[in-house]
Parts: sequence; structure tokens; C-alpha cells
Amino acid sequence: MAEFSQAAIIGVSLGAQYALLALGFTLIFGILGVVNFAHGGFYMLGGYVAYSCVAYAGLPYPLAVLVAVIATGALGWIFELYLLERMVDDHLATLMLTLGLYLVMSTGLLTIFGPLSMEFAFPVKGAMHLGPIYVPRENLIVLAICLTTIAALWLVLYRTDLGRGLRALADDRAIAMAQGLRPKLLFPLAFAIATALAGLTGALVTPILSLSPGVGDPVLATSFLTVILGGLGSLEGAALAAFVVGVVEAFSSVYFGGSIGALVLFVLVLLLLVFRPTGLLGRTVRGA
Amino acid sequence: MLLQIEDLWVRYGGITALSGISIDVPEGETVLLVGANGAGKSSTINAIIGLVPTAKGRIVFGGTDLTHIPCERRARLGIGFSPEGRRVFPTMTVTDNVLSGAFGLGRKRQMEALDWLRSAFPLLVDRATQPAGQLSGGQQQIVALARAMASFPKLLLMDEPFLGLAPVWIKQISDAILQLRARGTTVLMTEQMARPALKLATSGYVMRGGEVRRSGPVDTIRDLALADEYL
Amino acid sequence: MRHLLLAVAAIMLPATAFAQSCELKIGAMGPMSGGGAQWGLSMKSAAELAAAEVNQQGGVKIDGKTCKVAVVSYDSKYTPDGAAAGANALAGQDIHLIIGPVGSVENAAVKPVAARNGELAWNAAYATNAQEPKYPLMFQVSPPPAIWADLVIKRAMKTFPMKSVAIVVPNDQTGTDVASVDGAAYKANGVAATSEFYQRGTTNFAPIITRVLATHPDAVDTASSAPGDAGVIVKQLRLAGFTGPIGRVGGPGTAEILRVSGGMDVLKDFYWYEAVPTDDPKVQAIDDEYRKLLGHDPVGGTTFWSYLPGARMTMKALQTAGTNDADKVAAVLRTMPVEDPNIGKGYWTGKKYFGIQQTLFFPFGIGIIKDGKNLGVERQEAQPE
Amino acid sequence: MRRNLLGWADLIALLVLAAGFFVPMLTHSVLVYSILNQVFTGVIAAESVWIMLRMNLLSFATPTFMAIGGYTVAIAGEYNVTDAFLMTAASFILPALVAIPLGALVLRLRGTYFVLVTFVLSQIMQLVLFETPSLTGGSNGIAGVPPVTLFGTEMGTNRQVLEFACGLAMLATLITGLLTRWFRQHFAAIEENEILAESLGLVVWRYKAMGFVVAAGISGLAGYSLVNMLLTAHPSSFDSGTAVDFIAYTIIGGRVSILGPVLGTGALVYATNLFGTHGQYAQGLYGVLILVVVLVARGGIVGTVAALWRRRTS
Repeated sequence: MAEFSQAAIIGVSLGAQYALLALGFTLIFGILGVVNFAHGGFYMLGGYVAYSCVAYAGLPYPLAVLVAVIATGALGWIFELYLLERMVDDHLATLMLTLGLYLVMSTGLLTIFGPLSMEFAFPVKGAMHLGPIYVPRENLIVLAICLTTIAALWLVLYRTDLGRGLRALADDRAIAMAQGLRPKLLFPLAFAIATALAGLTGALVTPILSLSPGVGDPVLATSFLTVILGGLGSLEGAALAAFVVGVVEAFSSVYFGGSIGALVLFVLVLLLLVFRPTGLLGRTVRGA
Repeated sequence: MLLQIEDLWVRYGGITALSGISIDVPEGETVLLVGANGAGKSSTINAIIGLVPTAKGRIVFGGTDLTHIPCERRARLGIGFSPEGRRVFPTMTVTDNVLSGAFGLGRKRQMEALDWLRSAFPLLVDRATQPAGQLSGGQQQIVALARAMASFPKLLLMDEPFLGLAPVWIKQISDAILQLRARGTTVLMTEQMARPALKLATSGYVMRGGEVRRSGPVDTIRDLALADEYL
Repeated sequence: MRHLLLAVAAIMLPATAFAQSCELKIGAMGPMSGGGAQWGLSMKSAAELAAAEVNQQGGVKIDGKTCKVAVVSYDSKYTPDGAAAGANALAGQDIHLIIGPVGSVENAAVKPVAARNGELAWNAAYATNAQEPKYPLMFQVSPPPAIWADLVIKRAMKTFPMKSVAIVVPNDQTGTDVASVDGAAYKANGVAATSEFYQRGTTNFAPIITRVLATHPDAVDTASSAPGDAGVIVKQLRLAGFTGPIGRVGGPGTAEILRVSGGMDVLKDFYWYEAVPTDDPKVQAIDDEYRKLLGHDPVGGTTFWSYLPGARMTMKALQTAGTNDADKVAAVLRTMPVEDPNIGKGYWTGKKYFGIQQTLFFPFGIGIIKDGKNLGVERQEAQPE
Repeated sequence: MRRNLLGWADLIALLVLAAGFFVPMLTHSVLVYSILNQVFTGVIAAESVWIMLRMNLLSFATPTFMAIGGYTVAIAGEYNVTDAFLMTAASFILPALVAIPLGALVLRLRGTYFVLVTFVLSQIMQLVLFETPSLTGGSNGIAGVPPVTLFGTEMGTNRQVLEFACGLAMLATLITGLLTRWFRQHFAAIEENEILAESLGLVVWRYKAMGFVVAAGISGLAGYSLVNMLLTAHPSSFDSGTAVDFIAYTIIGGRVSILGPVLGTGALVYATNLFGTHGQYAQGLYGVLILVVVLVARGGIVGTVAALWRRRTS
């Protein structure tokens, strides 16, 4: 029973992190039609910026996270506006561009910071123990921030003009433009929000786990899996699927071990595809 | 003249869709483009809003040459657009669909538009929170129309608003167009179903094979327009 | 954009532009990007230092001419394809002496290719088939766990008595091989051992740790997990309330584990294997020498130090052989005494385990941290086979 | 209308590859052999990507089927079955057979969803390889695969390995050329507008399935070529990340013609080897190259050359 509760706690905290990443990934895909291979790169960058702020500039950690969010968002903005925007309708070209960016980013970070993991610790330490069950305090804080961010994102998307504009562009770009929505303004903004989410996740999670060049690769794989499960372009689906992935990963790893556990997740995704080819909450998919 | 089209050519790859048409839309009037499928009606509308590029010719709206103005800026100049096949934003609620037509106008004007449209189309109240993709064709047409009107446009473009609709919806939408006209909105609409559309229009153009065959006040084109309808 | 192109061109130039009259090139090949970048870059530092030392003394005499030694590095990306391509690319530049590759994954692919090309290479692979008699040009800089695991475990048990251990490793070749070797060594010492494999690319180990702790082991051994992973494992083990000793009867990287896990207070009780006695001031002096000769810091650490003796001996063998021919250099190498000015005296080993005596066995270290205090790395002398 | 079996682009591609047979007469450089070997393997893999792109499907499944082809050869080698013709057939047919049920699953998907799902397929293959040590050697892979035999003669030298890889690449190009030429209009219709094609009476799934199965077979040939070059079948050779390389080859080369994958592979493999000697900067330089080509040379190498040619002649 202790194991069961422990797995559930781990699953939920994994799910919240995955949700932040997958929401950004889905946002970029849904609105721009771009598969962002650099998503893991922005996660990494978020971690390194926050680390640099703490280690070199002596900023307090919360401020460092804020700087990381702004920096990753700004880079996303610039990348979309100056490179991606030129060929935003060519899905293969945008895929290659994000891939190229990822390679450049990871090489850049490796060159600047070296190959070793950084000494980057979360300022709040320790765990709360309830009998055999424990909950690390840092995980609670990160969970709270993740959930708050998801709620804030939801408010922006569903309760503001900006969100309506973004969703309209996601639904039908040509018609949205004909209604006067400005992609030149909204696309970079959407990309920046998404990369800032990845940066935020990186700044929050890397001090809990580890920060080294290469921590971005698994991020991409997890985002893919989550988005497939949730249904492409569906933000609710991505959020829901993120928690499913987190919980399944936790339970299967606890009960079947690491490598079989990963297989369980994949098999689950395949099974879902047999019965529901559009994912949990997906709709008909636009062509690439 | 609110909208003036002079010698407009549109080409898709090797195919010429419009070969040098000229159309005038006077302020306050409802102008109808009729013709069979492939006559070039939608190409004309799409060229005005900027969804297809013009190969040659000029489109002047309220004194501004639209030729080199991108699509999204044209809408902001005061052109409302209700596209062929409705194309509402399927995942967004009815209210959000309508509000997206008034993007960036500020909260006050958006609410004003919403109140006005809701009083004109009670459907918008009944189905306010339903995703537009789940509505019937006629209901979607109302939403598309309301979305196009939400920015209080000077010119409203309507591409085949009756397409595939039951008579009860045609009636509702016709009433709405008449209301608009009463408010002084200029309308340019296309329609294959000439009969109900002719009741609404003040003047019209009959198109065939990418060219204008005849133009003038409604009465002068009625016979040709109806001949096409049964073609 | 033009600036970018110029920059690319500028980086590409040195490889071709300075074809001096006599320059002998040696290779440094390993992962220099991605998760394993530390290894490849450390190896490169070792090759650079060995070359710089030779150059300082005027270079090597090859076929009657005195040549400067230059290091050409190749990023194998920690893949077999990359490593095989690297072995070929280096051979294409007439390079027959390679410092690297590092891991089993690369080594498996390099073996046949290097044999075909006549290249001598140095690995640090832990795989049970890392060395094979049919590949006589392959050498090893340090022995695999089978040679020292027993010694490390015996020493650890003196400080940390234990009855059971859980070994946590990735499900790759090195992981599975080391888990079985370590497991056998623990069992030989009367410790019940279980292995727990995690998927490569795992970032959060909390589920694995829940599973491990359900079996209530006395100790947990992170064996050959990447140092970054091991650091997270330590951190999360302690968060979960595990108070037993944590070991690392596997690869180097304790400094990195210490950084990632959050320091001595977290690490608490820890024992590990070091390929060289890292606390020895003579070993640490290697870094100063590197700085003196090359003017900047090495990508340092145990991998750097443990690759250096192999690189130095290769230079010496090259000098004696007077030729770049891998077979001749290898022949000299095999007869050379195992000795290094910084590390000390060692032996050739490997015959019993691999069937070929081409593995360097130098003095190594066993480190102990007890109650959050670093007791230091104890020097262990190498034993002749 | 008479249908040509092959177009001029296919013939040029075959000629370019055939030049590989003559390289050993000019040079014995290991580097040249190595690069060419990688190019031939890469061309085969990139062609399987290209076939799917004909139907507007971007596939990351190439390594999955490469693994099946490669491991087929490696396992057969353990039983000393090394006949070139037999193994070529086997490394084509087995992946193609596996592709039938997989295709039924994934071909229902389109666009980016297809991209992501095929990416996941290649990750599943990795886990399958790890979890079946008795068959595939698990994480150790299968080392020491014997060289192929052609008419009973062992093809073990560098030169013979190169010639065999060249032959496989030409075979793959021939199959790709025949397939895409034969179904040219069908593929074009699907690429242009699948829904429209379907409404016009084209049985879309049949052509998609055909393309997917043949592309899988060709990937299998690439796996054969790779294993024969490395003499090792190892899970990390078939990592999902390698799919990215094959896609890059195709897109950088240009997706408009079969010359795209051929030239793109040549250029990028050469660049990889050039950058490889710059150690830690290799990946970044590769990334810069991709960015530059995509931004500056739209349509890839072939598309850009064609555009320049048209500009000159018009």
C-alpha cells in the first residue's frame, strides 16, 4: 500500500512537469503547425540560465527562474520572428530549422558550460514523511508552480482576446487572418509562450534532478509521447495525457522495473492508437 | 464608390480563374455575384480579402489600393468576411467565434458587438458555450455571419451564405442581411441559388468562366441569373 | 549569415591549411557531444598532454625525421557508427595511433574496423568482450571491474558491514555487464545482490528508487551509471529516507555525483572505485603540468588521469619503434614495463579474463566517505596477474 | 500513353551511384572508402524516407525496419548463412512483412501525427532489442558478423565491402525508381490532396500501404548494408535519432526528385566526416549547415540547382 501511494505521488509530480512541457509543445504545433525539435533545448537553456543567474550573478533562485523564463521566451520570439516565420507554411522546413537550432543550442551550452553536471540545488530541501510515505518539499513547490502555470495558461487561452486569437489561428489559419488576426504578431508570441514554458520547466526541474548537456533529449521524447496520447493540437488532451504518462510511468516502473516500465508506456500508446487513432481528446488532424 | 475592382486577373498555377473583371460596389448597397460553380465568384471574394494574390489589376477599397496590403490588414480596414463553407473555428465556443471577429477592438466595443448580434440572432445566446463545430450547417452560417459582423465592417463579403441550407435558415439569414442593410452596411455576396439572393440585392453581376457576362440593377440581370441556376 | 559562413570556414581551415613538412598526427576519439562528452574531452586532454610533453623534448624521430606530434580529435557521438566512421576518418589522415574510444558501445564497432585499417586503439570499456585475442591492436588503459571489484567490495565492507545490496544501472551494454560482474563479486563476499535496470534517458529516478527500497537493501550500488544519473539517484535515495551506504563499484565521477546530489551531507556514507589514486599529490600535479604546457585547464578528472599513462606509453613506444606502423608500435608496447612518472608502477593484465595481456593495471584508489566526512582515496597497489 | 519504367532522374541517380564501382581503381584511401560506404548506406535509408515523402508522409520508422533487416543478416550470420542474394532478399522481405500489420496501424494517421507515431515506433524497437537478448544479443548486440559471400566467394576486403554496398544502393535506387515512377500519378494525387484523391475514386490506402511496405523493405536493405560495413549489429546503430539524419539527407538534398536523397546524403555524410574531426563542435556545425541550407537553399540542393538552371535558360 505504501508503494502504491508513493507511486501515485511520484506520478502526479511527474505529470505536472510533463504537462508544462507538453502544453508548450502542443501550443506550437497547434498554432504554427511546427513540430518543435528544439523543445528540449529550451528546457536545457532554462536550466542553464537559471543556474548562471544563481551561480554568477548571485540572484535569488525565484528571480533566476524569472530571468530564465524571460530569456527562453525572448529567444523563442526571435527564432520564430526571424527564421521560422520565413517558411512557416513548409512543415518539413520548419522541422529542420528547429532541429538545426537544437543542435546549435546544445553545442553552444556544451562549449560554454562544459560536459559535467552543474552544482545547482533547489533552495528548499528535505521531505515530509508520513509513515512509510514521503513527499519531497521541492516537488510540492514545483507541483504548485506547475499547476498555477497551467491554470494561468488556461485563463490566457480561454478568457482573453489573445487566447481567442491564438486558438482561432490554430483552428483555421487562413480564415483567422481574413478576420484580421495578425499572425506576424501572434505567431512569435505563441512560440515565445511555449518556449518560456519549456524554460520554466527547465529552471524548476533541473535543480531537482540534474543539469548537463543532454538533459534535453528525453524531454523531446516525453513530449512526443504525451502529445500522441493526448491528441495533436488539443491542449486539454495534452494536459490530461501528461498526467496519464506520469502516473503510468511511475506505476509501471515501480511494479515492473525501469526498462519494462518504459515498454508498458509505449504499448499503452499503441493500444490507444488502435482504438482511438486521434488520441484521447484529439480531433481530425491537419496535413503536414 | 466603396469598392472598385478594375481589370482583375487571378491565376492558380496555370489555370486562369478570373480574366479581367471589373466590379463596382456603391456604398450602402447590396451587390450580388451570381453564376454557376467555377464561374469565378469565390475567386473574386478571396482576391478582395487577400486569400489569393492578384495577378493583374486593382482593388480599391474606400480610396485605398489593397493590392499590396496583406490579408490581415485588409480586415482591419473595415472588411468583414463570411467565407464559403462557413469555416467557423470548430473547437471554439460560439461566443468565442463571434468575439474573434472583433479581435483587438477593446472590451467595450466587443461587448457592444456581442449584445447587438445576440439580439439579432437568439441562437448565439442559446448555444453560447457550445463548440461551433458541433452546430448544424445553418447554425454555423449564422455564427460565421455574426463573426464577420462583429467588427462593425463597412463592407461585408459573404461567399455562398445559403449553400446547402434548409429554407428555414435561408429565411433567417435573409432577414439578417436585410437588417444589416438597414444599418447602412454595404454587402457584396455571391450565390449559386439566385432566387432568394435576388430578393436581397440591389444590383448584380452574372459571371461565367471567370468573366462578367452582364451587370446592372437586379431586374436587368434576373433572367440570365435564373437561367444559370438551372443549368 | 555571411559571418556565420566565415566562422564555419575559419574552424575548418586548420585541419587542412598547415600541412607542415613533418607532423605526426595521433587521434583522440570519443564522445565529445551529448551525455558522454566528458569522457571524450578528457581523453583528448590526455592525448594533448602526452603530445605536448614529447614536443617539448623536440618531438619524435620517425623514419629518420624529427616530427612534432599533433592531436586530431573525432567526435564518435557514443555510437558504433560514429566510432567506426571515426576510425576510418582517422586512418584516412594516416593516423594509426588512437587514444580512445571509451565505451563498450564504440569499442565493439572500432575493433574490426581498426584491425582492417591497422590502427592501434586504447579503450576503457567494461564489456566482458572488450578485449579479444583476435584483435591484437586493441589496448586497455584500465582493467574492467572483474579485476578490482572484489578488492573494492572487501574494503567497503570493513567500513560498512552489509548483508544485501541493490545494484542500479542503465539497461545498456556496460550497465548489464557491470551489474553481473559486481553482483558476482558481492555474492562471493556473502552479500546478497539484486540488479535494477533503468531505461537510458531516465531523468527522474523516484519510481526506480521506490522499487529498490521496497526490497530493503543494506546498501545501494550505482555501479556504472553516468555520474549525472548517479547524482540524482543519491539525492532521491536520501530524500526517500534511505540511510545506508551508497556505493559506486564502477566508473569514475564521484566529484560530479557530489555536486549533483547536493554535497557531503547528502552523500553521507559512500564508497567508490577510482581508476587512479586521485588524492595522490603526484597525480594531481598532472593538471599543473597540463596548464604549464598548454596554457589552459584540462578537461580533467579521473578519465583524464587514467588515459594519460596509456597515451604517454604510446608516445614512448612510437619513439622506440621509430615508425608510425601500428603493428610495430604495438609490438614495442607489449614489451614495455608498465610505469608512469605520476601514477607509479603497474603491470600488464587481462590474460586470464580476456585471453590477451594488453590491459594496463596501475595503482588505483578506493574512496570512502563516512558520516559526511571524506576519508580520502586510499591508494591500492596493482597486483601482477 | 506509354509509361516509362524509369525517368531521367532515376537514371542519373543510378549512374552517380555506379561511379562507386570505379572509385577503387582511383584510390585506396580508407577515408574515401569509409565515406562512400556511409553514403551508400545513407542513400538507401534516405530513399525509404523519400518514398514516404512522395505521399506527404514524413516517416521516422526507417531505423525500425533497418534494425529488422540488419539483425536478420546478423542472426543468419551466426548460422553461417551469408549468401548475398539470399540475404538481400531476406533483409528486404522480412521488414516488408512486418510493415504490413504496422502499416495497418499507423497509416490511418496523417501529417504530424504520423511523424510522432513513427518516432515512437523506432523507440519501441530499441526496447524490443534490449529485451530480447537471446535472439538479438540484447544490449551487447551481435558482434563479429561474417562478411557476405557472393557465389561462394567471401567479400571481406575494404574494396569488396564498398562494391557490395554500392550494389545494394543501386538495387534500392532501382526499386525506388520503379515504384515511384509506376505509381507516379497516384502518389502525386495523394501528395497534392489526399481527401480529393479519395473522393475521385483513388483507393488511397492501397497505394499508401504499398509505399510503406516497399519503403520498409528498402530500409531493411540499408540495415543490411550498415551491418555488413560495421560487421556488428548493435541497438544504438538503429537509434530513433538516426532517423533524423536520414530525413535531413532527404530534405537537404531536395524532396522533388530521387536525386535529392542521393546528393543530400553525399553532401551531409561528407560534412559529418569533415566536422567529426572538430570534436565537440561537430554537432553544432551540422546544425548550422542545416539552418543555412534550409534558409538559403529552399527546395534543397536539387531544387536550388533546378531553379538556377531555369533562371539561366529562361
